[in-house]
Amino acid sequence: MKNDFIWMAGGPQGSGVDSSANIFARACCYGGLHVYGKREYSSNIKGLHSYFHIRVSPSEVGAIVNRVDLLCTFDAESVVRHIWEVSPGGGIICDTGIIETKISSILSLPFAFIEEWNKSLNERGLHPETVGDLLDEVKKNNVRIYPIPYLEMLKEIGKEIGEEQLSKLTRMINVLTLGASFGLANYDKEYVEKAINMIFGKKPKIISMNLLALNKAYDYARKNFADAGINLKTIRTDEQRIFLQGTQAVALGKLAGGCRMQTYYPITPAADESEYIEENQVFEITGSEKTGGILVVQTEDEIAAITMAIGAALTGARSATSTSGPGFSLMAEGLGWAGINEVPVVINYYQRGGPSTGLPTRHGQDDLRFAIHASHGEFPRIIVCSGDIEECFYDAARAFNYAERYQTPVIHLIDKALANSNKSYKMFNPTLVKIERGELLTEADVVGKNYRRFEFTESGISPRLPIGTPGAVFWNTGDEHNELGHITEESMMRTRMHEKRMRKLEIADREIQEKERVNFFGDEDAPMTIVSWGSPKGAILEAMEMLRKDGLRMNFVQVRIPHPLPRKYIERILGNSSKKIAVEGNYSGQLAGIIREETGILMDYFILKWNGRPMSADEVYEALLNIVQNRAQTRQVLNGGS
Amino acid sequence: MKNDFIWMAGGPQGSGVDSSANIFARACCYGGLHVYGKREYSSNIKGLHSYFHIRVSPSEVGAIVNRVDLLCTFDAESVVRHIWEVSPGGGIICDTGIIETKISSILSLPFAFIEEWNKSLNERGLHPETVGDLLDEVKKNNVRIYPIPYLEMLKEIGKEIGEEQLSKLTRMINVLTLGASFGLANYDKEYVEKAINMIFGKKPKIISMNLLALNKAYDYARKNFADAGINLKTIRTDEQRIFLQGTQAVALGKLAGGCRMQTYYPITPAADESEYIEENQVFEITGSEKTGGILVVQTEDEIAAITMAIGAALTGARSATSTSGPGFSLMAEGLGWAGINEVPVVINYYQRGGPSTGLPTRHGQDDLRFAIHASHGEFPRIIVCSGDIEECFYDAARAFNYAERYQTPVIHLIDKALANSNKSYKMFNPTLVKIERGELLTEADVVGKNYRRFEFTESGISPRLPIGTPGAVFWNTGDEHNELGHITEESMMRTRMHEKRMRKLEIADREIQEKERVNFFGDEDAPMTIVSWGSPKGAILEAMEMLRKDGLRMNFVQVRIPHPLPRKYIERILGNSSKKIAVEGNYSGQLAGIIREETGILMDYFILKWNGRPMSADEVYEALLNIVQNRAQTRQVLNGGS
Amino acid sequence: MALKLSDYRTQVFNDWCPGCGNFGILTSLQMALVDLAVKPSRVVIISGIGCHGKTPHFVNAYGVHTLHGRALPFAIGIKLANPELEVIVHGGDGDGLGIGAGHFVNTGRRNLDMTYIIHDNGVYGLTKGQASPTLKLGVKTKAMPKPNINEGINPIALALAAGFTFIARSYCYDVGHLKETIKMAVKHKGMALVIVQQWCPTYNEINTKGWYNGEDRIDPVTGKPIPRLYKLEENGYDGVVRKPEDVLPKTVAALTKAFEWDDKIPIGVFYQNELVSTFQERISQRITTYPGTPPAKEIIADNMGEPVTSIKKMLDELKVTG
Amino acid sequence: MALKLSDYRTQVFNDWCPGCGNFGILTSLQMALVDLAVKPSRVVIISGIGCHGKTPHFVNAYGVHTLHGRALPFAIGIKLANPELEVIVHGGDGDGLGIGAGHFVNTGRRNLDMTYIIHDNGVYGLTKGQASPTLKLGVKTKAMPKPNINEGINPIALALAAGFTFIARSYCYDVGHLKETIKMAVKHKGMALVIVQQWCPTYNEINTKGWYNGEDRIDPVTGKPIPRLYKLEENGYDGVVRKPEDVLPKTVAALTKAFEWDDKIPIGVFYQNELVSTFQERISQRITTYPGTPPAKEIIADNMGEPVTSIKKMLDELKVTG
Ligand SMILES: Cc1ncc(C[n+]2csc(CCOP(=O)(O)OP(=O)(O)O)c2C)c(N)n1
Ligand SMILES: Cc1ncc(C[n+]2csc(CCOP(=O)(O)OP(=O)(O)O)c2C)c(N)n1
Ligand code: SF4
Ligand code: SF4
Ligand SMILES: [Mg+2]
Ligand SMILES: [Mg+2]
Repeated sequence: MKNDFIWMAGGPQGSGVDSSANIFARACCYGGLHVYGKREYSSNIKGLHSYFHIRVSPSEVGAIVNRVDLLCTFDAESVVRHIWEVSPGGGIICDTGIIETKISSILSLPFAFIEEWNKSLNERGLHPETVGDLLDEVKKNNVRIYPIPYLEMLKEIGKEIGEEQLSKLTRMINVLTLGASFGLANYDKEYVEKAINMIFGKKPKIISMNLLALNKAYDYARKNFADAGINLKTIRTDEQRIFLQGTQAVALGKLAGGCRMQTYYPITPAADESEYIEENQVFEITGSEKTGGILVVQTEDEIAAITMAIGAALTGARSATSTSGPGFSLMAEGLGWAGINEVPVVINYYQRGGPSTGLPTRHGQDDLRFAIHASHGEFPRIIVCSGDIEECFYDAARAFNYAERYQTPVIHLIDKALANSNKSYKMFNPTLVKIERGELLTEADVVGKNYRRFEFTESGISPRLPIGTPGAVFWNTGDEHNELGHITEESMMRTRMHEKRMRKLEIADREIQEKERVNFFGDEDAPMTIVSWGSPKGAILEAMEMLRKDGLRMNFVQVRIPHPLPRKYIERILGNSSKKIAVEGNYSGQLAGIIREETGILMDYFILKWNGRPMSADEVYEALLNIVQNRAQTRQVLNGGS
Repeated sequence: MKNDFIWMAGGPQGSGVDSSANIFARACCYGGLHVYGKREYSSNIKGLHSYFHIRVSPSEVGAIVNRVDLLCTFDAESVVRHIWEVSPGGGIICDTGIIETKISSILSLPFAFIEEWNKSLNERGLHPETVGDLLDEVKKNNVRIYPIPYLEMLKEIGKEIGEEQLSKLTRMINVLTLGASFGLANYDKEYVEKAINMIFGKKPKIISMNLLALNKAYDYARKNFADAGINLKTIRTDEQRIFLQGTQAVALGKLAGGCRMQTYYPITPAADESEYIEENQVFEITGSEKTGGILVVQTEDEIAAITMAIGAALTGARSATSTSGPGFSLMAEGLGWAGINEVPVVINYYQRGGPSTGLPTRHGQDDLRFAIHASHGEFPRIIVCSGDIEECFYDAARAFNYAERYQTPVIHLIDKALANSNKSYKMFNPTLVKIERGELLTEADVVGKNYRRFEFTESGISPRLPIGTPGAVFWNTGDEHNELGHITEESMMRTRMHEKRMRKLEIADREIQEKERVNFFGDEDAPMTIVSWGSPKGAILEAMEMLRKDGLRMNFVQVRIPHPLPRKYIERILGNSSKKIAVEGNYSGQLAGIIREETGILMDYFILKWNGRPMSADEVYEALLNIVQNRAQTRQVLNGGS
Repeated sequence: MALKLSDYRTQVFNDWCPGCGNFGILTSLQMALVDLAVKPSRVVIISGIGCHGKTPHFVNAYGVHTLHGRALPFAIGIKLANPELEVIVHGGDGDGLGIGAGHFVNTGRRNLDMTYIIHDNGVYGLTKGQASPTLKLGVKTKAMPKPNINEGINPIALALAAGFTFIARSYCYDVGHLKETIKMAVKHKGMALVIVQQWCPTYNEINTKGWYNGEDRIDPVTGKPIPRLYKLEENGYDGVVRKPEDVLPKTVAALTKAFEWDDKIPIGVFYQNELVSTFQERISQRITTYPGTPPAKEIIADNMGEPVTSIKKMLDELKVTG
Repeated sequence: MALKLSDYRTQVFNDWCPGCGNFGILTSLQMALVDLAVKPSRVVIISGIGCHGKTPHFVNAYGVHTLHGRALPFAIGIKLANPELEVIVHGGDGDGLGIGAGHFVNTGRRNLDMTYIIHDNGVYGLTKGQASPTLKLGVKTKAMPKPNINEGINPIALALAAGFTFIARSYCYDVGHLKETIKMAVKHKGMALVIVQQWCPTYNEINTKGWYNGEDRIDPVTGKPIPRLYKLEENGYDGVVRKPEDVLPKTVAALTKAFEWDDKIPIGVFYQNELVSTFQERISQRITTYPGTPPAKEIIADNMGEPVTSIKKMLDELKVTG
C-alpha cells in the first residue's frame, strides 16, 4: 500500500461529518497532498450513523483501502462501528465523555449490526461492556487512544463567545476532532483555516466560532499528545488541482458539452448534480460579453422528467435528465419514445444498490443490463460508463455528441461510489471537449423542400431539424411511422423503418473510436486479464500495482462503452489471456454476461460485491492474489467496508 | 402444404370482418373441420382496413400460410390489398358495385402502401385503373371472380323486413359474403345457421335478418356459380372440441389456477383477457353449492395495476395483472418491489410490435430481454413463454405455482399472434392443472412464535404468511431489510439477504422439470436444430413436416422457460447439431443472445421477422430450405403477411 | 399573405368514425389558427394516445403525438426550450385525467403559457369503449359489461384546485363557440384549459348529440327539446379575475358552476386570472437571457465545434492548488 | 384484554429528526388504534417513500412501506383482497400530491373504505428539503437555492374535486385533535383523507411551530400570539352531508374554507358524505359472495392441490363439437 495516511470521521447524520471531512481533505490538498475521499451515509436526515473515509497521499490515489490510521469519532456509536478498522499503530480520537457509555445503551445500532457484532466479539472472546472496555482492547493492538474532553472544551468556547445554548455548541464537535487531528499531525494550521473559511463561505460568525474550536483542539492535542508522530507532511506543488465529487464532474461536463435543459426529480445520489447545476445556471460565454443559461426544472416525477427532456431535445436544445434506479425504472416508456423518434436525449444514471428502493444511499453496479434493455421493443442506444471522476467529466460532455450523431438516447452510467467520492485531480481541460452535433439542419436547408424527418438516406441517418424551424414542419409519433413521421402499419415500411433505426447501432459501432470505448492498462502479454467497468477501476489499478510489486503481471480492460460492445477488441485481448477475471459490483456479473453474449468468451473468475460499499484496493488485491495462487473459487464475494 | 382451404374476409374496421370470420370458422368447426384463424386489424375504430385469415383443414393446423383460396372482400380496398395473395385456382367474392371503382379514389390507402403497390405494379408491368382492371389481371392467373350485387341484395332484404335505412342494411355485407362462400362450397347450411345463432346470441331480430342475408347469398352463389367446385366437406367426429383465442385460453388458465384478483389498464391486445374474465367473474366451485368470484379492477394506469395486484398478493390471494409493452414499461418499478419483497405476482405480458406505441395492434416478439431485465437492480423472476393457445392455458395456470413456490414475480410472455389467433382444439383438460402454493403458512403456524417473514432457512425459501393472518405481523419495504422486514443498511445483512433472494433462481433452475421448460420435436439425431420461443412454434412444426416430406430432417427446441434457461439441456442438444437455427419475431435474435450468454453457443442462422405479422408456415419452410440448400445468408428476414 | 384553412390541413386520411365529435374539434382548431394567423412552423400540436391523439397528424404544423397520459410534460419541455412556439396540447379524458392526472395537477401549478384541450367523450375510445374518468358512477355505455363502478371526476374543479388560470368548457359541435374559446385560451397569458364535450357515437350512446340537445326532454309548451348546454356569458356570469380580491369569490363561483351537470351544463369561461405570473416570467427573473435565448436558441459551440460555455468560474471554485 | 399503547409499538429505532412533527402523528395514530381497539394483526399501515414512509416500521401492525407515490394503489389492492382489514395509508406531500397525484385523484373516485393520512410538511424531507407540491409560490425554505417557482396546490380542494367522502385537516402537535380526527376517518364509511400540517424543523423554517402558533403576530391588546390554526367545528361549521340536497352547498362551503390559508387555517372536518356507496358495496352487487369470501379468503384448491374453480361453463360456451 502507498505511503499514505487514512483518516476517518464518523458520527450521526447531521453532526457535520461531511463538512469536517471536506475541511480535512481541502486542508490536505492545500498542502500539496493528494486526496481521495469516500462518503457513506444512511437514508436518514438526522441521527443514523455516517462516516467519511479519507485517504491522503503524496501521489494520486483512486480508491480507498479498508484501513484507518486516525479515526475521529463524534459519538460512541462511531467507536463501536469502526474500532476494528483502525490499523495497528493508528489512533482514535474520542470524547472523554463516552468512555463510560454502555455499549448496550446505544439505541441507534440496528439489530443486524448487533448480531454481527456479538458474533465477532464471541470470535475474539471479548465481553466489553463499555466503550472504554473496547478501547482498552484495541490498545493491545498498538492503537493509541486520544480522548478529548468535548463538552468542557465546548463550554469554554461558549463562554468566550457568549453562547450558552449547548445545541449550537455541539455542532462544533466535528471541528474539535479536526483540530485534534491536525494537532496530532502537527500540520500547518494555515491550510486548515483556509479550508474552514472556504467551507463556511460567507458566514463570518460561524467561521470565527469554528476557528476558535479548531485552535482549542489543535493546541490541546499538541500539548497532550505531542508524541503522536502522525505523518502528514505538506508538499510544494505548482500543479493546478481541483478537488471535487462525481456529481460535480458530471455537471461540469454537461455544461461544457452544451446542455441547456436539465430536468430532474429529486433522488439520491443524482439530485446533487442538478442542484449544483442550478446553483451555476448562469455562466459566461467564451468570446462574448453575454451570459448563457441552463434551465433546470424540478418535475413532478421521473416520467415528466424524461418526457420534458425529450420535448426540449426536439427543439434542438441539448437536453438531459439525471436520476437513479427507481427514477430510471419510471423512465422506461419515455425512453422508448425517444428511441422510435430518434431523439438525442441524455440520461445520467446514478446506480445505487437495488433492487427497488434497496440501499438508497449506498453503492451498487447492478443496472447495466437494465440500461441496455429498458423499455419494450428494440431500438438503439449507447451506454457510456465512467470509471472515475475525471471520466465522468469527459463522458458527460461526449454523451451529447453520441446522442446527436446517432439521434438516439444515450445513457451515462455512473455509480454511487463515483457520485459521492471526492478526489483531487490535475485541473480538467475543457478544451478537450468537442461538440459534434451530427446531421442537424437549419431553415436554409429545408425551405421550399419537402422535408422528411425520417428519410431513408445513404448514411443511414436522417438529417434532423429542430421543431420550430421556420419553413418546414414534421411529425413525431410513438407509433411506427413513414418518412414524414405519420403513423404507418404497412408491413414493408415497418420492416425498413425499424431496420433503419436499428442499423444506427452498427454505424455507431463502426464509427466510435476504440479509445473512447475501452481503456487498456498493463502489459499486453500479461497472462491474466481483468475486465471491469465503472468505479472499481481505481481499486483495480492500485491492486495491479501492488501485484506488480509482488512480481505479478496482469492487464486490465476497462469497458467504457459496453453497448455497443467493442467486440473485436475484447475478443482479441481475451483471446490471448489464460485467466480472465471479471470484477463487478453486482451479483451476476453483468458485463461478463454481455461479453459472453457478444463473443462467446466465458470469464474464468468473478470478483463480485454487492454489500453497498465500493471496492477497496486491498480487497481486490487479495482476491486477485487468491486467483494467482490458485486458491480462488470461481466466484469471490467481497464484503469490505462498514 | 396440407390438404386445406384458406378463406379470408377483408373490409374496413367496424364492418363485421370479425363476426363473419367467427361465423365462418365456427360453421367449419361444427362440420368437424379444424380451423386456425388469424386476425389483423389496425389501430383504429372504424374505417381502416382489417382482415381475418382462416385456414380450414381436416386435421389440426397451428399456423397460417400466406395464400388465400377464397377472398371475401367487403370493399374495393380489400381487393387491392389482397389480390396478389389469391392462389391460382382460387376465387374472389366482391361487390359488383366496385368493379368500376378507380383505385386512385380509395383514400384510405396509406402513402406507404401506395408506394409499394406502384412498385409492384411496375414490376409486373401493369397499369390498372379500376378494380375491374385488376380483377381481369388475376383472371389470367386462373383466379375466379364471383361478383355479387351487394346493394341490390341488401335492398331486397330491406324490403322484405321493412328496413329502409341503408346504413343498417350494409352491416350485413359480411354475412352476404359468408353466404356466398358457403354457397360456392355447397356447405351444409345448418352449421352456418347454428354459428349465426351463436354469434348474434340473444338478438332474435338480428339473427333473423342475418339468416335472410345468408340464404340470399347462398342461393345466389349456388345458382350462379354452381361450378365453383370449392372443396369444404364436413367430417364426422366424436371428439369434443373448443374453438378459442389466446386471450381466452389465458383467462381460463388463470381462473382454473385460482387467480382471484385481476387488475388491468386497457391496452391492446391484453384487454380482451380482462374483459373476458370480467364477463365470467362469478363461477361455480367444484364440489360445493357455492359460487366463487374473481375481482377485476380497471385501474387508472399500469403503475396502479401492478402495485394493486401486488397488494392483493400480499394478502394471500392469487393475483395477476395483464398488459402489453407500454404498460409493462410502466410496471418496471413495481416489479422490483415485488422482487425484493418476494411477492408472488403474475404478469401476463402480451407482446406487440415495438418500440414505444409501435404497432399497437400488430404482432411482435421483441420484449424477451426486457422481461428478463426490467427494473433496476437484480432479483429473480421466472419467464414463461407459451408457444400456442393450448400452452397459454396451462402456462397461465402454472405461472402461479412458480410465483408462489419461489415467491417472486412470474412473467407470462404471450404475443399478439397468440392473443388474437383462434384455433380449434380438443377440449382442454382442467384436471391437468395442479395448484402448488409453496411454503404458505396459516395462523396455526405462527401464533405465539416470533414470525420472521424473511427468515434465512435451509430450503432457501422463507415461509410466507398472508397479511392479515391473526396472531402475527410483519413488515414489507422496498428497502433492503432484515428478517423481520425492517429497513437495514448493514453490510453483512445486505450480502446475505440479497444472496438469499438471488439463489431462488438457482433453486427454481434445479427444481422445475425439464418438460415444463422445453418442448422437443423431431429426431434427436437430426443434423439441424431450430431454436425458438412463442408463436412461431406452429409455423415451424408445419415447416418441419413439409421438409420431412422432402426427406429433410430437423429437430426443434421450443424454449418455454427462457429464464432460468435450461442451460444443460440446450447445451446437450445444440452440442450435437451442425446447423443451429434461431427463429424469432424480432430484429436481434433475443433468445439466441440469451443462449449464447448462458452456453457460449452461437447460432449459425437466424430467421427473423419484425413486420408486425406472425410467421407463416410457408415462409419458414422456404427459409429453412434455403439453409439446407446452403443458399441462405446468416440472417434471413421474413416479410410475409399483408 | 393571409393563411387559409387549407394551410393547416394535411393529406393524411382521417380515420375517425363517421360522426365523431373530434371532427368538430379539429375544424375549430384549424379555424382558430387561421384567425390567430400563426404560421404552421410556429405552431406545435401535441397529443397523447387515444382517438384524440391522432389530431396532430391532420394539422399541418409541427405535430408531436406522444405517449398515453404524457402530452403535458412533453409539451412543457418544448415550450420551455422554445417559448416562441405556440404550443397547443390535446388530451383525451382517459389520457389526461386518468393515467395523466398527476401531470394535469402539477401542470396547473406551473402556469406555463400554453393551451390544453381535453376531448371529453366519457370513454376510452381507442381501446374500445371502457369507462373514462369523467364518466359518472352507475352509467353504462355500450361496450361496458357492467355500469361504471367509479364516480366521475370533475375536471373543472380539479383544474381550479390545481391552479390553471384559464378554465373553459365548450362543445364539439358548436364550432363557433369552440373556435372562439380556443382563441381565448391561446391568447390567455398562462396555462389554459378547454374541456370539450365530445361525442363518441361509437361507444358513448349516453352523451350523444341528442342528449346534449335535450331531445329526451321536450318542453311541454313549445314542444321543442330543452337543450342541456347553456352559455355562461349569456347568463351574466363573469369568471374573469381583475384584481386580487376577486380570486376567492370567482374561484368559488366557478366551482359552484363546475358542479352543474345533467340538467344544465354550462359552457364558456369558468375562470380566468392573468394576475398570476407565468412560469416563463419566473424563469426570466433567474436567467435574464432566457426570453431572447431560451435553450433552443443558445449557441453552444463555435464553428470549429469548440464549446463556448465557460466553466471557468466553477473550476476556480473547486481549485485547491495552483 | 384491552390493548395498550405499547402493543402498537415496535423496537425499531426511530430516526426522525428531533422535533419532527412525525412524532406527533405517530403517537396520535397509535392512540387512535388503542381507542378503536383493533388488534395489530387486523391493521395494515401502508406508506410511500419519504420521512413519513418510515411510519409502518414504528407501528406494531402489518406494515407495508411501498414505493414513492404508490401507497394508495398498494393499499387498494390489500383492502380489496381482504376488506376485513383496517387499512391506514400514510403519504408525504411530495409522495401523495406530486408523483402520486394521479392515484390521489383516481382514488377519490372509488370511495373505498380506507383512511389516507398525508404528512404535509411543505418539503421533500428525505431528499433534503426541495419544495413539495404544497409549498406556495415564492416561498423559499432553507435548502432551496431559489424561491419556489411553482404555485402550491390545494389538497383539500383537490380531494373534493376527486370525490373523497371524508376530508379533514389536523395538526401534528394537537395530538388530541389529530387522534380524534383519525378515529373519525377510520370510522367513516368511505374514503377518508386527513391532511396533517406537519413541522419539518430541519428543512421547513417557514411553517414552524411558532408560525402555526402565530408567534410572529402578537395581539397588541393581549400581548399574546394570534394562532393561525382554528377549529372549524368551534366556528359553527358543519361539513356533514345528511341528505342529497346537502351535497352541492356543503361542497361549496368546504371549497371556500379550503382556500383559507396564511392568516387563518381551519382544522377539522371540511366535508363528510356517507350517502355515497362504497366501492366494496358496489362490488358486492356484482359478486354476491364478496363480503364473506373476498379474494384473500377464497379457497382455490382442495387438499390434494386440485383446483376447485369450475371453468366448465366457459368451456362449454367455447365448445364446437362433441
Ligand atoms: C401506457 C399505455 N397504456 C395503455 C395504452 C392503451 N390505450 C390506448 S388509447 C387508450 C385510451 C384512450 O382513451 P382517451 O384518453 O379517453 O382517448 P380517446 O380514445 O377517448 O380519445 C388506452 C388506454 C397505451 N397506449 N399506453
Ligand atoms: C421513483 C422515486 N423517485 C424519487 C425518489 C426519491 N425520494 C425519496 S423520498 C422523496 C421525497 C419525499 O418527500 P415527501 O413525499 O414530501 O415526504 P417527506 O420526506 O417530506 O415525509 C423522494 C423524491 C424515490 N424514492 N423514488
Ligand atoms: S371511437 Fe369514438 S372517439 Fe374514437 S373516433 Fe370513433 S367516435 Fe370518435
Ligand atoms: S427532515 Fe423533516 S420531515 Fe424528515 S425527519 Fe427531519 S424534521 Fe421530520
Ligand atoms: Mg376519451
Ligand atoms: Mg414532505
